[in-house]
Amino acid sequence: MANLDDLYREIILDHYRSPRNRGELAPPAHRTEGFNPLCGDEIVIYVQIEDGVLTDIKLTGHGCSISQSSSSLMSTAVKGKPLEHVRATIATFKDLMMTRETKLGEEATDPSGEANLRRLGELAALAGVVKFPVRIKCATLAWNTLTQALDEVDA
Amino acid sequence: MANLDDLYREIILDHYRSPRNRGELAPPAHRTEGFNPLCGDEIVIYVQIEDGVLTDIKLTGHGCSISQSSSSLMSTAVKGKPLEHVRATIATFKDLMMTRETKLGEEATDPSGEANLRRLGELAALAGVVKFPVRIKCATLAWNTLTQALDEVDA
Amino acid sequence: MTRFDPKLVRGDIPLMNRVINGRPITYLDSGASSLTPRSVIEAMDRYYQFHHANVHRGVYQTANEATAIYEGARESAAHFLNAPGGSEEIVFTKNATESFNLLARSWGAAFLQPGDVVLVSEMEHHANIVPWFQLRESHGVEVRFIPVTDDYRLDLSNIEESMHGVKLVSVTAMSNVLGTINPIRELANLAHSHGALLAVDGAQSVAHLATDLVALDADFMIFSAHKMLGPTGLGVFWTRQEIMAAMPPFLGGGGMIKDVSTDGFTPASGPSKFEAGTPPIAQAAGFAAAVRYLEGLGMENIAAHEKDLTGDALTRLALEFDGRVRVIGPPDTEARGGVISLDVQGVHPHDVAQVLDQFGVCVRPGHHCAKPLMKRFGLAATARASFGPYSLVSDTDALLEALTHAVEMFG
Amino acid sequence: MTRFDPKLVRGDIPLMNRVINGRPITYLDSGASSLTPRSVIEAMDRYYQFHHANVHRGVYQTANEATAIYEGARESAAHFLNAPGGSEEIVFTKNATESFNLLARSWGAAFLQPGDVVLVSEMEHHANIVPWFQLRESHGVEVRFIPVTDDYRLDLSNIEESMHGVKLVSVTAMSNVLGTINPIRELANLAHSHGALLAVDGAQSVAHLATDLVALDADFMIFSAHKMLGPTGLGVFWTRQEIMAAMPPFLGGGGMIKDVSTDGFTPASGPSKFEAGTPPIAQAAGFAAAVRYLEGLGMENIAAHEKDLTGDALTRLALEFDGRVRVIGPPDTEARGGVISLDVQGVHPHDVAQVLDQFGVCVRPGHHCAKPLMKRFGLAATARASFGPYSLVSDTDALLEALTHAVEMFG
Ligand SMILES: Cc1ncc(COP(=O)(O)O)c(C=O)c1O
Ligand SMILES: Cc1ncc(COP(=O)(O)O)c(C=O)c1O
Repeated sequence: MANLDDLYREIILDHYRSPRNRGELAPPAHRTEGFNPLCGDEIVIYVQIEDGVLTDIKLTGHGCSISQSSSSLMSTAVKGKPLEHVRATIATFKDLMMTRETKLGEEATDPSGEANLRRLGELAALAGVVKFPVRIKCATLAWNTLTQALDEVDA
Repeated sequence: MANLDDLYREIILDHYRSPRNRGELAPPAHRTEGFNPLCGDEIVIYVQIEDGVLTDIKLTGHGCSISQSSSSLMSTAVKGKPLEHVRATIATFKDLMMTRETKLGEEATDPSGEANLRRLGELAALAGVVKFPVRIKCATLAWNTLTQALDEVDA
Repeated sequence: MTRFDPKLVRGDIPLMNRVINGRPITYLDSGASSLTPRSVIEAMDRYYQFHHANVHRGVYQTANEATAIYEGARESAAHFLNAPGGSEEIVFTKNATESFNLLARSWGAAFLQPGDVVLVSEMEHHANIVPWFQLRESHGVEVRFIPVTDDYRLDLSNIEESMHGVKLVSVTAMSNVLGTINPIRELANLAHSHGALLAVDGAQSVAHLATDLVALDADFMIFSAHKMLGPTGLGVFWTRQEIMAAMPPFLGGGGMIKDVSTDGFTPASGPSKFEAGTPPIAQAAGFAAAVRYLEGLGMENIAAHEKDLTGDALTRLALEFDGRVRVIGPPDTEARGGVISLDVQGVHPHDVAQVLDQFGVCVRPGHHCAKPLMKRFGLAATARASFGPYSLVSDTDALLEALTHAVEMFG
Repeated sequence: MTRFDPKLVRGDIPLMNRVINGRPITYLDSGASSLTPRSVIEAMDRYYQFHHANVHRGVYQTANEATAIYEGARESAAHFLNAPGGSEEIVFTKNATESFNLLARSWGAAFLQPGDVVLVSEMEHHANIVPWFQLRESHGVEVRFIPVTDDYRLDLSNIEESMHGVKLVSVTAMSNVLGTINPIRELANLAHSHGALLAVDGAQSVAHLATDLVALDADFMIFSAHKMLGPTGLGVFWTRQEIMAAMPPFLGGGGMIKDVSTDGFTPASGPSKFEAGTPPIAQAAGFAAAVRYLEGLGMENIAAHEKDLTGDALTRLALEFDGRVRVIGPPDTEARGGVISLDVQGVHPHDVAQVLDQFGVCVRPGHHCAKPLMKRFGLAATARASFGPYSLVSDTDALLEALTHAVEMFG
């Protein structure tokens, strides 16, 4: 059975209580909004990209502990990183969430998942979310919005 | 339990096979259409009214044995009669049908029903219809259409 | 009528035997959908096992039985609501939402002119907002909102001025977020004195308060079976016979026609006009059983029972959390029902609900399809607990215990 | 796959135990509504007993279970139809009729211009006619009819000329009156070669023939659960993801929005956009069980079984009544299903059905919501017998015996 402690790891509560990289960036930083229509979570991401590097990122919005901590953890993971690296992190994280998004309720046992966990470092704290399928959308909101931001900057 | 013989009395089958007063009347006879949307029964009634008397009536249309025999029986019952008498017959007949239209499936036992039956003569053959609630609409189609015709002429 | 024993009611609800995370379920989400008594389930089973057939056009026995069941449900509805014109005023739809769309697209599209105003309130469910926005787009009507006061009531202070151009007032009898009970009779008088009609969203009220359409003097009443101990898949639309007769058809298809040729069609009359296609027959059987069940308990008794529960819960919520748990809605039982929206300081409603789930406590987090109201109070969501006739004080105990954990966890 | 034993199927259907007028029921009205296997009834009971909750916005366990059941039914539908884009292409409505209205009022109203032609056929059910007449009224489209030949087939001899201006071809896969099976793939090619789309009314086909949307190359597919061993109150609307994405919303309310304010709303994406209000959750559970049941028997097996029954019945009807019983539909099993409409000389269909009822034989008299077809053949009604997977040759025996009585009675 899924346990609350799997979901609300200490690091998640920490990022929820003290979110990192909170705030706005002035233009020419790019601004993108994300939205979870089911629960009303909202996020606004500001990204500053220079020479293929995500030099700065700020976030505002509101949502549950999972969406807030996920966005905070994300910001620390991608800030200052080359865009390829950012995209790779996004892919790895979404992979982690997706693995079981399709198999509601099953336990996480696949080996690629284990490898992903190691690659994700602190972000791995969010792995427990997959045991709570309805909360996956909370965890991925920031990441989908970041993908959209990168795509918009690219376009 | 309702029995088929209650419904298909010999006199009903006779009027179905050899409908009386079949045909049309030329103007100034009044023409009225009736319609049962559920089963597709259709009837056209032509009435000739002179000095408060229904001097002639003709019918066309198509429908099941109940609607056809009911209209044929009706035509013989009202032809040549003063309008009050016609209206009274309509009322008595509809009363017979209505008594149990509201109490689906119950047996006919009320005393006013018995009196009605006597008043109706040959028409009483249709009394068995009330044991087959869905067929009541078939039996009353002609009568409702005649009421409408009289109202139209009146208006 | 003597009060019923809610423990016996609970015994009639199979789902109450569920054990969630090692604890008996504490179901506090009747505002979203009520639990289903055995007799309602059995009524539907009986239909499928003995009487299943399509309705209206059959001659054989089971088809007649199915028709009698379906039309009988219409009579149950009319009786339950004290509909002035009887069962011919009852239309069955798929849910309250379809009923509102029927109201907007049939009556609204036919009788409202560009510039005419539909007056709703800020505390409406989206079902009573979006169809009017759609009608605004297609027909140019204006949608105006009655504001909500800081103490969670309709703000009727300037209502006379707001009535300019209003042809329909459409308001919920009980808010699905605040629990507020609105003064329907007063609104009917107001609407009628301005030549407007009154539509009532009864989705949250019909299972919790007695409904008397004659006394309320409303013109339209809308609700769903699944919030009144009935099945999913059935909604009710009521209006007066003379209004119904004037309304053009909505959905087209079989059953709603008088005639069809390759040239065109003529619609049927009565409720059939609005019931295109095979209707929710089994659901009507279940709905009628739900009505019987509610009438057996007595709506006054249910209201009194839930009022007691609500009063107790409101008092204890106010006492036990040092202000960290705020009730978004009237603080006492004066004109309010058993829908209690909570805002827990520092804990997002999603997290509240998640922690509560761990204790088997079922509450609903979210905007409750009332985003304008959420925006009015600067909230994204609340965690909502709501009672039914099967609720007990022990449910409130479980709620408070679990809430304590939630508050501590995010402390 | 080996053929199933229809006697075992019959054993799964509780209603088959009914005794009507002293005889076991002979149910020959599956074309109107099919009988319900125990497993379908139980799936719905289980939902009400263990998993009942509203879907989509819950966090607690039973709400998640309800959501999984509801979304799982979408997957069942996608699998059953071999939908190219999976479950995201499945919209649940209340019945096939609502699905046609969705097609006409969302896709039709958005993408058809005045003068554009919707090509239906003379053998359509009113559900696939009236919504187009309504769209003609509101949007000025033209409704054109493919004629039906004297031998009960679509008359495609002049079809190329009829395609002028056509933007949508909307045709039934199997006639609910004639039993005729139409060449859907051919019609898809025809439509596509003229830049038009193809909508298929699968109401009569999905429970009797295998459906493969990839092979059929259709663009819309519509049907009802209650004609495929499922419950009343659920319809299916399928279209390709890219078409669905472009369609504007239809009914407005909760669940179909992305955002709502007092100023306006933005719609959700995916099937939710068309599922306003609480959906038919229990019915989805029953529908999924019905799909499982049909897939367990194997659609090819069902088709073969019913073909045998139909061939036998057609032969015996031709032999035993000296021409007094005429079949309104193809006389052999070539491209036709188990829907057999009868015209009994000198006996009105209502009377036929009434006499048959006395023998426990359930057939449907009437126009079967296909009045244009009735008019085409100069009939007011037929008496229709139709088979399901639980039908046996003994049902045909009972039909013929009762028919003999009807013929004699009115002799
Ligand atoms: C061919 C056909 N299309 C559409 C329908 C309409 O189905 P429903 O009444 O379930 O909406 C039916 C059933 O009556 C049918 O036979
Ligand atoms: C006040 C109110 N109105 C309308 C509705 C819509 O009901 P349904 O979803 O059954 O259409 C609801 C339920 O969500 C409600 O609470």
